[in-house]
Amino acid sequence: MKKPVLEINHLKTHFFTDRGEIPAVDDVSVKIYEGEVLGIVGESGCGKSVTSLSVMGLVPDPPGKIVGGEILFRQQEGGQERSENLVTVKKKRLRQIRGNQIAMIFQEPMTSLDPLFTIGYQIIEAVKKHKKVTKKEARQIAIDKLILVGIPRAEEIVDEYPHQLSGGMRQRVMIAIAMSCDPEVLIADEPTTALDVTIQAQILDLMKKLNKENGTAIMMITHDLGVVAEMCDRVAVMYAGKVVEEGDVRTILKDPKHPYTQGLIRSLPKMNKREERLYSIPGNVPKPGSIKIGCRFAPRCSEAFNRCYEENPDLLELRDGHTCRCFLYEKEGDLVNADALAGS
Amino acid sequence: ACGGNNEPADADTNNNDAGTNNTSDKTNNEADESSGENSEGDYSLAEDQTLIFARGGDSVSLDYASVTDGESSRVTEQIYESLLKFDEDSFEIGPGLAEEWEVFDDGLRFVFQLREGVTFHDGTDFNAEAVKINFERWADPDHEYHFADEGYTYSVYGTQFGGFKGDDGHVIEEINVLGEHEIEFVLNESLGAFLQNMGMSYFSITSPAAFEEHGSAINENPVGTGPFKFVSWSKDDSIVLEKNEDYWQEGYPKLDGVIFQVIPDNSARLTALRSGEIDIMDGLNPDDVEQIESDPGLAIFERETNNIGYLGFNLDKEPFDNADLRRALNHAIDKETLITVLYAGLAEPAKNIIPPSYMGYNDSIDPYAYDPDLARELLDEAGFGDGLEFDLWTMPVARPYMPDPERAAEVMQANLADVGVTANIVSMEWATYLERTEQGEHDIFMLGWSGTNGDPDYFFGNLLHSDAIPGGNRSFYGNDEVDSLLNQAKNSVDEDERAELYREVQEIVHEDAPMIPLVHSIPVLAGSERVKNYVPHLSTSEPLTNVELAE
Amino acid sequence: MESVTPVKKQPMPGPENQEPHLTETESISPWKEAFWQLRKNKLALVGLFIIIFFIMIAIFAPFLTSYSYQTLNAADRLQGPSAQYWFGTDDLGRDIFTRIVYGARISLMVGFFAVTGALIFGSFLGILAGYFGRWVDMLISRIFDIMLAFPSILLAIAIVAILGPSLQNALIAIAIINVPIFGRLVRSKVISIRQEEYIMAAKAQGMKNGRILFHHVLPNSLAPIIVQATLGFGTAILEAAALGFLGLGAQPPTPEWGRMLSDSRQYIQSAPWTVLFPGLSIMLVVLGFNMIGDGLRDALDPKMKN
Amino acid sequence: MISYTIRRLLMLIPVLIGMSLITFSIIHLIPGNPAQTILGEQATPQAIEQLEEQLGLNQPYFVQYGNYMMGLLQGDLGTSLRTKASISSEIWPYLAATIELTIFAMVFAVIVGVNAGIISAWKQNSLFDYTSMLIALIGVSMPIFWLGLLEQWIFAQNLGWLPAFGRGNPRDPVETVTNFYLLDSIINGRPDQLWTSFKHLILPGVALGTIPMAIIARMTRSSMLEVLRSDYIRTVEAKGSHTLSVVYRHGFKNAVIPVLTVVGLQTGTLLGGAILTETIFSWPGVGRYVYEAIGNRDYPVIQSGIIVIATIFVFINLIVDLLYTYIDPRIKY
Amino acid sequence: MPTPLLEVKGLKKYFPVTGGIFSRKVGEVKAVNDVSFEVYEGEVLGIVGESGCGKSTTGKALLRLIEPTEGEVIFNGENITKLDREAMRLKRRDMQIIFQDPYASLNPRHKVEKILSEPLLIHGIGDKEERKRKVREILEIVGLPGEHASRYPHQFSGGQRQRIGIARALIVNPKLIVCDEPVSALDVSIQSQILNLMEDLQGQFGLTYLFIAHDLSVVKHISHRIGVMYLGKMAELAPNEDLYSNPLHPYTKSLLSAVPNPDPDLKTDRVILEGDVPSPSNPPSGCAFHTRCPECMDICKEVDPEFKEFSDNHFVACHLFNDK
Ligand SMILES: Nc1ncnc2c1ncn2[C@@H]1O[C@H](COP(=O)(O)OP(=O)(O)OP(=O)(O)O)[C@@H](O)[C@H]1O
Ligand SMILES: Nc1ncnc2c1ncn2[C@@H]1O[C@H](COP(=O)(O)OP(=O)(O)OP(=O)(O)O)[C@@H](O)[C@H]1O
Ligand SMILES: [Mg+2]
Ligand SMILES: [Mg+2]
Ligand code: NI
Repeated sequence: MKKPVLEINHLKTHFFTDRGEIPAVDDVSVKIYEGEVLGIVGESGCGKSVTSLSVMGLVPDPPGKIVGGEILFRQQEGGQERSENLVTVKKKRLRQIRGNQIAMIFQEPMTSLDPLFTIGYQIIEAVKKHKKVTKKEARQIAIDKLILVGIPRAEEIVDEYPHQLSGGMRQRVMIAIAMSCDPEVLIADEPTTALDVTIQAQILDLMKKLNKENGTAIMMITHDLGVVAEMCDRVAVMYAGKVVEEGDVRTILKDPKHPYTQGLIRSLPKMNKREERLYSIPGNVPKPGSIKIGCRFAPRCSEAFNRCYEENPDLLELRDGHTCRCFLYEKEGDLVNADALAGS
Repeated sequence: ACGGNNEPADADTNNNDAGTNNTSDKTNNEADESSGENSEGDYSLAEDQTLIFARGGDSVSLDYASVTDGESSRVTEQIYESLLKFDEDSFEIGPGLAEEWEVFDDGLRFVFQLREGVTFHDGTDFNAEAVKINFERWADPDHEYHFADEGYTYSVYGTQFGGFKGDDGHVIEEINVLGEHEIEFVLNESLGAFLQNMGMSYFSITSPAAFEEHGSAINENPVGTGPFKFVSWSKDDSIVLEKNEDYWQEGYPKLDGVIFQVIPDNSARLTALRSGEIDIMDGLNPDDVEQIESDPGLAIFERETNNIGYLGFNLDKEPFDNADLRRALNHAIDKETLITVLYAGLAEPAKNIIPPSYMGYNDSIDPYAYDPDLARELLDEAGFGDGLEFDLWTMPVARPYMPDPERAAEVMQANLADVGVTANIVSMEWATYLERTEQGEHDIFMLGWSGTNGDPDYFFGNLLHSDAIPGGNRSFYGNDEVDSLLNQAKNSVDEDERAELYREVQEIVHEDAPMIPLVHSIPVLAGSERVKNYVPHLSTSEPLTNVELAE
Repeated sequence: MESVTPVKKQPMPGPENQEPHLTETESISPWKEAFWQLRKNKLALVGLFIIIFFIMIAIFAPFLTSYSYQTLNAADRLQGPSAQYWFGTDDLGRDIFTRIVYGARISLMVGFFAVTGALIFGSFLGILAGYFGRWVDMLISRIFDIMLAFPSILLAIAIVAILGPSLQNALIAIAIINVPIFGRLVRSKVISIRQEEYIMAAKAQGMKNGRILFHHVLPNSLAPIIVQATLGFGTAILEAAALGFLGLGAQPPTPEWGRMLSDSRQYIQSAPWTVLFPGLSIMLVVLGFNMIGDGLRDALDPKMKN
Repeated sequence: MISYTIRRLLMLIPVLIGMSLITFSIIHLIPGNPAQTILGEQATPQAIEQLEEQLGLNQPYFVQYGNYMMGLLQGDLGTSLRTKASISSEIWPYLAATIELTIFAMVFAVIVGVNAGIISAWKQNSLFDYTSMLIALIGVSMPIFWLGLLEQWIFAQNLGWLPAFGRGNPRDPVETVTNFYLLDSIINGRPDQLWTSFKHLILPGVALGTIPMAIIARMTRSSMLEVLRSDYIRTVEAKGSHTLSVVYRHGFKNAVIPVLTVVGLQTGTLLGGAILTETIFSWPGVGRYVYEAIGNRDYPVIQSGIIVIATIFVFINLIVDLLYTYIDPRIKY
Repeated sequence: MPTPLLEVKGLKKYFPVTGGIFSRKVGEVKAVNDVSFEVYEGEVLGIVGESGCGKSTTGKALLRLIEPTEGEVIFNGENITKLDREAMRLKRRDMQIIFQDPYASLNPRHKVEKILSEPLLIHGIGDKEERKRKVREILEIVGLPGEHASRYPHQFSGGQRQRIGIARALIVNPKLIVCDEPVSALDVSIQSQILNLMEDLQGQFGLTYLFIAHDLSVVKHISHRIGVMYLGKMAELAPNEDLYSNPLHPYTKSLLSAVPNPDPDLKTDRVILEGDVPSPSNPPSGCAFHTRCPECMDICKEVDPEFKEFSDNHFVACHLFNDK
């Protein structure tokens, strides 16, 4: 069995704003195994980005702060397995890991590149930070990476500025930057959301290729279930700062257990069949922190009962690797408390 | 004229010796005890004999005759000399570039014997031809050195000599060169003040060669015969002069150079003096006098008063045509307070419009005393018992006779309020002020007058003669009797007669009260104790020929 | 399946995008919202306090002091601060505290009228330029350019020279030099708000241009204008003080602070309090307005800079 | 870009014409008469009249304006009515004095302001942030003439550390070549004079630079805050780059444009607006030159002074605009 | 077939590109370049295409919110491009629009009450009381409590705001509503609510929609016919089922295949296009798509294909189908 490279246990990241404390990420636990693609889906504001930023140590502080949990990064070092908690590790060490072993790409290709520096400079900056190379070598690496992500005329593009490229090209450049040090984990925060479908297809294709060929583990954040189906091996579904369901991609998409996941999948318009009326989940997406007790989904849940409003359900393991946070499944006999397992 | 009294021959040497002595005495007497111990020669000279004279504003032009500001003549006095020269501490005239002079035909013809062996700074000789060229250039707008096209005018010439070539009142008929060093002026009408005028710094002599060379840029390239030579001028900053080694007065000047430094801010100037960055400063804030006197390193130099500051009524306007009212208001102004508050005591209360040292000053006049009760009573009698409101026009700039006019206005406003009169202070820009007061738009205005050649006519003729409307007579005072007395005095060459006439005028004017004479201010300068033999002249500027710097 | 193009969606929703935190029926206008925001800003509160303090002082001046601001007292010239004269006396023996208290009236009035004047004319021209565009815009914008290329203090001096020095004319001059500042702001706001989608929505409903301008464009440009006006108060007071310092503002014996400074600057050595207190007062009032202005900007218009 | 520059320069013409027209109208609206001021209160009406005629002041306005503009086209700024000096040659020392002072003030303002702003933004809500922003707030609220007076009082008069007036030691005047004293001292090989000139710059420079400093600090901070929140800064951080590189190299470079704009505008403002500082510190600068000319109704000086200042102002803005293209590759003209 | 409610003929919108300080025109963005289609009463016509292809511009130009450069828009038999301002203003009662961004399209300083009653006021519908009543009514219809009329837009969530936007379009009883990506800014679970609402309203009020979106599944769900746009031109226009089962244009094909499908069992072969969408300010010669077309022929580089009816009601602009 594959080993997890990144293990997030009971992560809590809160924002301390003048309107009170917002638990944007509230007790999230997920693992990413070597070479796999983990999808994290959820609607706007449910804490996907904050989770990924927590891993990178980039939560804007103030107002954000990791208030609990751990993020274990495991790597083989001379045959020895070494595990570091990124929450507590020194800033300097974090900077060594960041961009080198864990890299990240962001949602907005248009604004995520510094407009005042050439493409080449921005790749070389990452390379030189982590590798002892000469200027010329670094430049060569930059060109190689641009070729790797499928940019034509790479030799010329290195000296061009971001504004001279289209959105899709920029996202490729972002990936090139992320891949410049051959990281073990790549976190992609909605990398295609801002792109057109035809371009999205190109980028997804590229990422799959990188995953297959380089064995880079990818944490793929998205709210598009289609993308999940295309890309991911396993999926975690988030709702209002919590993971509500996790499992391998087929199980989640084909046989979701949590009422939210079910509703989400049912409410998508389908390409292959035309239904008269879409299913819809009533109500609005709550902001983290607005529901303090009980299941966060209870007010919108068609199957909610009293207990849902009073107690917080635990994450339960239903089957091998399939966990779900819902009281409906508590009665089933062979449940394991996944929360108890995680981090042990 | 008074020039005839002088014995030119021995005045030459006398002038220097006596002058030097007088100077040190005077300085010592007037400064406080700390310097009183010094007597002549009691000090050793400093190595650096460059004097820095700090002042509030820059010179306008170094072509002395074309400008009237004191800051210009302060500098040109060092570079240029005129035919005659005022005494160090009075308007008595003595020999200058002219060694001797004679008056003929009842004051219609003057012959000057010029000093020989004098050279201009450019090396050319000073001679009668040069004098002629200078006078003709001022008189004749078409003269090639008049530079009329460049905007030059010589207004003081026009004022002092009754106009320009071709004008009716122009008194200089012709100028004849009688020899290399002998020149004759022929007048068509006698002029009481002719010789006095010859001592004015406005009528100094410039090198004709310099006109040739610099043309209208003569204002920035002065070439004269004076004790100092021009070196450089950086505008609004400093003018640098150096010693004229070939000066005709042997052994003079004492200084190696003079720098006139502009420091507009009063307190900065004082700071600079304290720190020794400068040697003499002009425009001292009267309130600082006390401080300076108590500072052993510093000294105060008083300039004898030569001016009048007054509050004028507009006699053309109701209700100021009422002499009772004017007299009443005369009693309302507290000159003593004014002098303490604004002049720190360095002024004399005025009762006449000419300074007390002037010929013809009428000391027997009984001044309108400060008496608010009386003033109120008189106002009541004049029909203004219920109050009176008017605009009190105030000039916006400090003048020698009025260091802080707006403050003065505030004081007088308060005085007037005491007697139930409301005065609203109105201020406007200087240029506007002059223009509008000349046109008579004001109710009551504040202004003053400074003497230039020590002649009383310069005050009376300009301030009170009806011919000076519009012009200097901004009170619009017109009294036929006064007019005729003034005319008589102007043309007379008999000093006693003139004095008597002027005394009479003052009596009438006192009674008519067209203005409230306020003060004769005593301008003060501060300087370092090191400055020796510096005697400020009444006319606001003086050559620094005798000055030296002690260790 | 779907993919979203979040045109304006921020990756990190800030507090302004937060779910309403209020009871169901309450209605909160953006102004109220801004007011709450302002209340949390300590600096702004301090500023508000300062200004209210000075306003009170100005209103109740006669009750705060038993002296007159213009009566001379030659006997008590240049007295230092004491129980009798809190801030000392000036060279004419007048109580400086009294003069400062009365001077607050002048400064606040200057700020108020100058800003109002500049606001009215600037807004008018700015709206003309922004709304009509084309040559109107071209013409007005060029005039603004020219006025802004003038050194403003020289322009003010020249204007006062034309009109004659007085408080009223200084006020007019300050208003004039501030016209292009407001004008440009209004113009750019009108132009940018005209491009907002809700303006197009209003047009789509068949709204007339006039109504769009007055009901939609202007109310939405108000926030930055209010901010600028508040900051403009401070600037105007400073400019008035500068003119006063040059003797081009209020005429004596009006206790205008700038004028008090210039009148007493020569006593800075012997009587520093004569210079200290008027300057401090100017600084405090201006500081107050700037603090409020900053707070208002944060509350009303977080995107507006400087 | 060259064509842009040329077009910008061409644009200058209508602005300058507009400006000269406005100036011309304003100064002729000012009551009072140059002849009167030149001759003073003791002048006779005849003399004034005569002088007016000589100065051409009785010609119709448009003739006067036309004459002036004709001269201007030939590069002649006219002659001062008062001093009779050619303005073209007279104005340079004043201008140089002001430019030297302005540059000094701006260098001070930029160095202090920019760094204070950057650090404040970087350490947002820290003690440093609070204090420096409070100081900046006070800085923009301070009447600079008052600050100048206090400086002079404390540092020149009481402590005696720095000179209170002027540009140099009057006993040892700098031999002028360029009229920039710092530069001239170097050219003349006089380190002592360099030091003196520098000392003379400090007080007026600080007084003059305080407001721009405060504005720049505030601007830099707000601009930096925005930039530091941006996506690309997050990208740089995600690379593991060092904080200094993030803040200064990427952060400040991106934040610099609004700061540069402010620097340009402030430089322009200082050039013509330094009257009060120049007066307090006896600095023979162009602001005072024009101010006094207004008082004296020296029309050609006012006119030319304002046109020269405004031209420089416009040029500075042009330079700033051109600098943008150097900093930001997206900006193309 | 009934007569079309809306007929768009040769619609063009070129935006001038200005440059330099004299704001001279230095070029044009051909945002909409000769587009023609018809919308029938009670129909939903979907328009899809990638970002920047001119969908919104088409929608706004046909309402004359942006003045079209060229072309005719015939609404209800009347050529509205010829109407004067006032007449057009009154016409707007019948033609409304819903915007994409629910945050930007509501005036933040107005209460919902005012936002909704303003259209009534403008068109002189009802008195004050009646307008108030109508506002409550419409709020209930779009699924918001009537009391919310006294709130401000920022007090609502995105989905709720979009409901307000819909209510605003609906309140004057229009015949045609242009829906410019009304759901693309919304979360999935909210998106389905709004789509359902829009469908319900269409039935209830007999509305006609021009439904713009770039999400093919959404368009497919709601539309009767669908037009595919590429770079300012209509590439293909066909009835819903027809388009999805039998796409003709190579662009449509690749577009359909590029959409990731949430059903993991339905993995299809992708046609992944090369390159990016060219800029509309400098469109390629000939067929605009030829730079990326997998089936590009020589003629495509030179001749712009005509937009022609290929089979019954199925229009396409492609040389592959031109010979027929
Ligand atoms: N800088 C911040 N200040 C305050 N709250 C924040 C901040 N950033 C995020 N949050 C809070 O954290 C919650 C989660 O935000 P996050 O960005 O992780 O959502 P997301 O799932 O990535 O949404 P999206 O799909 O819109 O990107 C938000 O609802 C917001 O309330
Ligand atoms: N006001 C305008 N001025 C200049 N160009 C414009 C303007 N509005 C739109 N464009 C350009 O016209 C083209 C089409 O824009 P449009 O908004 O219609 O695209 P769209 O298909 O709606 O895209 P999206 O899916 O992003 O909304 C774009 O290239 C855009 O840059
Ligand atoms: Mg996110
Ligand atoms: Mg669009
Ligand atoms: Ni709220």
